[in-house]
Amino acid sequence: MNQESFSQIFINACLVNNFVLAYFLGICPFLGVSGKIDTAGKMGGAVTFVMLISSMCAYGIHAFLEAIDAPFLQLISYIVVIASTVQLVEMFVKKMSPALFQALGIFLPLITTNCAILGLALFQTNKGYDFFQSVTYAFGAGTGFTLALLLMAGLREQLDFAEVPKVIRGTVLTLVAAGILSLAFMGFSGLGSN
Amino acid sequence: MLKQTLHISTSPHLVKGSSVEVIMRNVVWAMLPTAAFSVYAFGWNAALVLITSTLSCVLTEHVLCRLSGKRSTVSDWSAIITGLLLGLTLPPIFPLWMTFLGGVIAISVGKFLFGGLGYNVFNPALVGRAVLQGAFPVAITTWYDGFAADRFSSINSSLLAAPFMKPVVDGVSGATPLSAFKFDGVITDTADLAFGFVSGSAGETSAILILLGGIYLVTRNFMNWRIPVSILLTVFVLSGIFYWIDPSKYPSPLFMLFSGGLMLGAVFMATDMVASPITKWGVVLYGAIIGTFIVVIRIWGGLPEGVMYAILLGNAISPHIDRLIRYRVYGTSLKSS
Amino acid sequence: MNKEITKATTLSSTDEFIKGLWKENPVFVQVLGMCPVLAVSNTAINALAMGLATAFVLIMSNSLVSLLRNFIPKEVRIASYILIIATFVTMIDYAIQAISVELHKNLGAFISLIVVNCLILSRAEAFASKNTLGKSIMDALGMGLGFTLGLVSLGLVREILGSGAVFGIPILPENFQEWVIMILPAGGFFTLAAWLLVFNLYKQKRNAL
Amino acid sequence: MLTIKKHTFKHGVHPPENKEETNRLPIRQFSFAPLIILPVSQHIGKPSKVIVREGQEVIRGQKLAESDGFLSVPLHSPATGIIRKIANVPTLSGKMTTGIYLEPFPSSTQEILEGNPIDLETATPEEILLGIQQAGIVGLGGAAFPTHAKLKIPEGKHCDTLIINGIECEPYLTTDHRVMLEQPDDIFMGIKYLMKATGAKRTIIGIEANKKDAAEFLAGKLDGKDPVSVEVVPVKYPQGAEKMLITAILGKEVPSGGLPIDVNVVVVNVATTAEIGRLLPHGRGIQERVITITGPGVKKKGNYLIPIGTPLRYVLEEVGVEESISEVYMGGPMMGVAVGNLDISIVKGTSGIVVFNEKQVHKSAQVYPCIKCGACVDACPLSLNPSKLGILAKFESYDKMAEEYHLMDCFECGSCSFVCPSHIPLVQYFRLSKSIIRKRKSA
Amino acid sequence: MTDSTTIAPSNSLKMLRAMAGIGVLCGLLIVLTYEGTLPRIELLRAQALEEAIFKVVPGITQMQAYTYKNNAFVPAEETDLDVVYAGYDSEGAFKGIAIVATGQGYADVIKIIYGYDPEKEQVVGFYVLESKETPGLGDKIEKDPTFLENFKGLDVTLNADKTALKNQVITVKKGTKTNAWEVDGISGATISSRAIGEILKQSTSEWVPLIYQNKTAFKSRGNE
Ligand SMILES: Cc1cc2nc3c(=O)[nH]c(=O)nc-3n(C[C@H](O)[C@H](O)[C@H](O)COP(=O)(O)O)c2cc1C
Ligand SMILES: Cc1cc2nc3c(=O)[nH]c(=O)nc-3n(C[C@H](O)[C@H](O)[C@H](O)COP(=O)(O)O)c2cc1C
Ligand SMILES: Cc1cc2nc3c(=O)[nH]c(=O)nc-3n(C[C@H](O)[C@H](O)[C@H](O)COP(=O)(O)O)c2cc1C
Ligand SMILES: Cc1cc2nc3c(=O)[nH]c(=O)nc-3n(C[C@H](O)[C@H](O)[C@H](O)CO)c2cc1C
Ligand code: SF4
Ligand code: SF4
Ligand code: SF4
Ligand code: SF4
Ligand code: FES
Repeated sequence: MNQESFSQIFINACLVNNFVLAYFLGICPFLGVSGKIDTAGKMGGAVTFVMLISSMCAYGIHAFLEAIDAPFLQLISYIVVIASTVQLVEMFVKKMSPALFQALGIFLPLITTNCAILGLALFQTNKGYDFFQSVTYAFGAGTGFTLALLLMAGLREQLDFAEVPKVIRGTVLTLVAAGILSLAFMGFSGLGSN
Repeated sequence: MLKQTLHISTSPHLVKGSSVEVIMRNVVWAMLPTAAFSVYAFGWNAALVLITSTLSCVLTEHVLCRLSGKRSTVSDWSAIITGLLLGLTLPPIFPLWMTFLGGVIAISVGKFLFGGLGYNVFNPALVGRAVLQGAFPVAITTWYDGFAADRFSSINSSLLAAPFMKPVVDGVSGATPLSAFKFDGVITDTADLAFGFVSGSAGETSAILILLGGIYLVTRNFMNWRIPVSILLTVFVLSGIFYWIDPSKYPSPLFMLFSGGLMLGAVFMATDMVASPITKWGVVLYGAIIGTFIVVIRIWGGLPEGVMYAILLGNAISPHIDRLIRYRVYGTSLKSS
Repeated sequence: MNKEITKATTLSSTDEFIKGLWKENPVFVQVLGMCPVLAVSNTAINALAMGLATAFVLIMSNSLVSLLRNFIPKEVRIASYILIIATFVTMIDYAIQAISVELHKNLGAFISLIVVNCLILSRAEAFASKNTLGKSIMDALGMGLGFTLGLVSLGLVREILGSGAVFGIPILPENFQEWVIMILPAGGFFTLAAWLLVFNLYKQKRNAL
Repeated sequence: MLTIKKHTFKHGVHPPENKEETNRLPIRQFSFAPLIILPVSQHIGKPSKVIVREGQEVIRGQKLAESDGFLSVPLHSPATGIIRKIANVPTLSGKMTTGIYLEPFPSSTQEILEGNPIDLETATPEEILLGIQQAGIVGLGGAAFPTHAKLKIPEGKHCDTLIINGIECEPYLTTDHRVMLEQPDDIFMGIKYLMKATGAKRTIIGIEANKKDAAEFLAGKLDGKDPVSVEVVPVKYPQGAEKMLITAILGKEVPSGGLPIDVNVVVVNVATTAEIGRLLPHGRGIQERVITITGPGVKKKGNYLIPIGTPLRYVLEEVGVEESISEVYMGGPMMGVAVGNLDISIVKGTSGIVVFNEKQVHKSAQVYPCIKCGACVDACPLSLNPSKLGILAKFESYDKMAEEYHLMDCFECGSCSFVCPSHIPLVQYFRLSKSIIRKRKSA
Repeated sequence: MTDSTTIAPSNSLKMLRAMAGIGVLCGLLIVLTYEGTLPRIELLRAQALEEAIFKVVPGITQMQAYTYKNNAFVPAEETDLDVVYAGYDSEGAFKGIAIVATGQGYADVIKIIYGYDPEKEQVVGFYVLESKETPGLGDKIEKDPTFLENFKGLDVTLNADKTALKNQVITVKKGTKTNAWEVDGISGATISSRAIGEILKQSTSEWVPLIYQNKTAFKSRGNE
């Protein structure tokens, strides 16, 4: 059993071991959907939501697979369940807020193939978190993801109006800013250790 | 007869008189006492580090401008500030090749890539230092006691490490007040901190001289006083609350104020207007956020000092602050703007 | 991001192979599947292992998808692809564990995360589901090797500067000062940025000619 | 009643005032130029329609051009003389317009022709407005907007306060200052006409603290029963802008995109008011105006009563200028327009002429990128974000400027450019952007 | 992941067939691989664990896992989680216990194993199982010889009534170690070396009194 407290799990997942900036998970949406603050916030919200749901599902599946002693089905069942969850969320969003659906565009379905979600499920299993720890972990990871996305979007909105040499514009500049952001997040190291 | 050729310019035809170059030059003047004290305290070592970092920044700026076919912008003095500040944040026996590399990174990655003067979203000097700290964490936490007897007669071997090679440190390395506190629970005397009789980065030791430089800039209206005041006040109040709760566990607010890079950071680095918010209330919030990060990192974090990280995070948050805190446009209601 | 790279398939098999290495390189040109690229490229050996594992999954899934392409109804194709990919990933995961526990530990969760590497899904969707077995294998080989090439290029730079070694063998003088940052996350971002910059400069130069 | 205020509007700037050299010099009459050139477009709105022929002899005060519609005013002859030519003439904006060349008779008496006097007691508001239009009066505060049009209260609105603008916040200019000291009776007469025309119940004369003498002088003339008061506000640019003045005096804000009447106020410049008070009882038309001629390049600085249409070149030769003059502005140095061609004429909207020589113009021309110092943000009286607007303008993001950053509210006061340490020509960017946006809208 | 367009019944049969087919195929492939690799993976894992245990309890050649149940140490079943490993030399004599412990380091969780000798009342060996500490800095906890020297004989003597440690393990600044229960830190990796001290402190105060009180349980392999 894992002894970490909720606040420790949250701080570690959100700041110290930020999924994007320290674990390199969810880089694709991080590079792809961080152009505008509004979309970034919505994407972050969507990812956090999916993370919470899939974390709960993963906890259930893991318990079930333990019971029937079939660990080799872990990966395949995680991905199937996450894919269906996202599908449901997508349908829900489409119905409830067409505007939001429009804004997230192709990215909602892509959350399925976002390694941050799957990574979360795998990590929580590896770390042996119980149900509430898992949910805290998911919430922390989602918040951290949203935070990274929002910070990046703020910087990029500003950089849209900078005299950046053409060869650097776009992905290169985003990666450099991400690198510096990742350095800045190193300041949080050790925060979650007491 | 009247002259026929008249200049045509657009209104307003008056300007206030200060210019970017004047501001930048004055910031350099304001930093000189701090730089001079660091040479006094750490000898030729600090002098070499400061000269190298400044030269490397200026050189990089010049070369990059030339390479990209632009007019060289070194004459606006901003590269000199970046260089001096970088040097001031490094340990006084930091290997010169690393110092040089730091300058190159500060200007090329921290400034040029983002579009040069005015467009950098992070403080260039701190980008340089953050990369150095990430790359060479041992060298950048190898301190040196000030006022060594031989500081004007010999140069530390660490400084002269061959490029790309590990430095060999000679002599004892001193602990900074913050690492002494964090790792050994030792509190340094506040007067020593204020006057700079402690070990630390080249320019962070004398809080008083840094403050004087800041006061000069504020009176000449070259600096936004709200930023340092907001940072220092936040640090003081927050750490004061903890100290009041449990003085045996938490450091005193005065110790917090005068130790480490807080003064240098609050006065000269967080105030870099390029990477800070633009409105009066925006900078107050920015300062409060930086101050909070500093206290959190120092008290609960793994690292003894967090000023650099706090300011970089503050830089990253500034676009959001500018989005959130805007003035209400005249004649509009708050909601409609 | 999921760029459709469906060309009129008049290319020969060799061309299918070559394009993945260079013109449509998944890392440098398409910028796909960046998470593993950044996460496991801190040493060349990790990068190589990850690249080969990905290539294996890519080849196997492309083959199977191509074989079954007429059997899978359109509506469930993505679901089927994911099932197929997950299967091969599980297989390679166990295979690596059986080879070396140490290596498996270094690659961490990223082996499992090959499942969500969009490179694989996008090849299945954009290529294998429309092409013959032979061509699909060539395409997968090219993309897989191109991906490995990209990973190893990053891994080499990061390992040389970060540890003074290549594939674990020290090549620089004893007292070389390692640049720890290269092994840290920030180093991954910076190195990828630098490689992309090199590519952009190269493209710019070629276009200028 | 004299009120001294401590508070004023938010932000704004303090340029050096430089008014001491002319503010004690009484208004002096200027002689006629050998040839007077009168453009027909001296106001905002439709140009006046010429009603004289070449070769025709005209009398001082006679109408030379008729108003052409509601937003238009007539043009009167400033002198008795002969029409030499009707041809295109250059104007300040660089565009050409129709102009009347008038050669004054040097020997004639230059008596003024009387028209239909408007009797304050009996005239209806409509008659007063018509009288103002027929007198050719436009805003002398600088905008040259036909005053009668402004005074016409739109349906459903009403005016309760009339503010007389005696602020004169532009550095160097002392026109309104001298008018207040020398033409108090005209001003009070004008106020009476204006109050009747607008239905306002009270009048406040707003004056900046650097003209206390004028404020005390005017307040001293009040008998305490008049619904008129004088308020002194702290010195700050651009207090003279009507929105700022309303905020400084009444604490109200004119809504974005709105007019003063939306907060039940009408603002009229003191010189305009004096002109109304002087001309309407006689039914005359406007023939001359007070202009401050000053600046380091001028030898005989002063406040002059100059006939409309006097060529600028003649004016400068009369007062004498230094060899090294470099820039000449019509208006003050903050909002005035630099003159490229000395062959233009004095028009009704000319409030001052400022001449700088090379030394003053030597404002280090180096433009740096915006360093986000925020000086402009804290200077803009409308609380816009000139820094952001400037960057957006550079990247031609006009829609964003208008929609998110209220560009169209900017009244081009120049405070932002004045303080900018990077010397970015912000106002110039904004003027250009506004015109592009307007063009796009109308297209 | 189906398109939301309505699907004709005959079509859905085809879909079902396809999915079922693929499912069976995939299941088969996975199970086959799993069964095929399992023995070797378990062997490798066991070897790795054994190696680690042999490293931290010097001189042993055999081991036995125990778990603490109902106030006594009993040989552990496969499913037991909290286990310690007793080590025996070639003659079967009990030499010490290997204990796994974890805690937060500088970068992430550090997992270590250490050996405890109840006779000497000392920690006698130490090995890092998992750590993401910074290479060249934090990873000195695995490599630095002077640091590892600490654990050749770290004092964990119990107090008089044998219920708790006399002195808790603590990391001190490099070069200032004066007592046998102190860990001499690593300069430049103070945080990581302190984390090790902290992990040891937690784990020893939990396990050492228990093991010491029950040390007879380990005397012979598997409580025979
Ligand atoms: C194009 C234009 C239209 C105007 N329309 C009106 C109007 O309808 N009613 C009115 O009272 N004032 C009107 N004004 C006058 C303004 O209220 C104001 O007096 C004039 O713009 C000069 O003010 P300023 O010098 O502060 O800019 C108008 C001004 C302009 C330039
Ligand atoms: C920036 C700015 C400054 C102004 N300053 C003055 C001023 O000092 N005095 C003045 O009478 N009008 C000034 N105006 C014009 C006034 O806004 C307003 O149009 C005028 O007082 C109306 O009177 P008028 O129509 O009789 O000219 C200024 C306008 C602007 C935009
Ligand atoms: C990039 C980077 C990585 C670091 N990694 C570690 C680490 O793995 N372990 C550690 O104890 N400290 C690490 N540190 C922390 C510093 O080296 C810290 O200042 C040091 O542990 C303080 O110890 P000292 O007082 O003995 O120098 C790291 C710092 C940086 C900037
Ligand atoms: C008060 C003040 C503080 C400054 N601080 C920094 C700094 O910390 N780092 C830096 O690189 N430049 C600093 N500058 C200089 C300048 O803003 C910097 O070169 C720009 O960030 C480059 O675009 C400062 C300038 C001023 C006026
Ligand atoms: S499709 Fe998915 S995996 Fe591929 S680049 Fe986009 S987000 Fe990344
Ligand atoms: S015309 Fe110019 S000087 Fe005169 S009041 Fe208006 S802005 Fe001020
Ligand atoms: S010119 Fe426009 S933007 Fe600039 S200060 Fe004046 S009103 Fe504000
Ligand atoms: S005053 Fe100039 S430099 Fe300062 S923020 Fe405004 S535009 Fe930028
Ligand atoms: S999000 Fe695309 S590989 Fe991680």
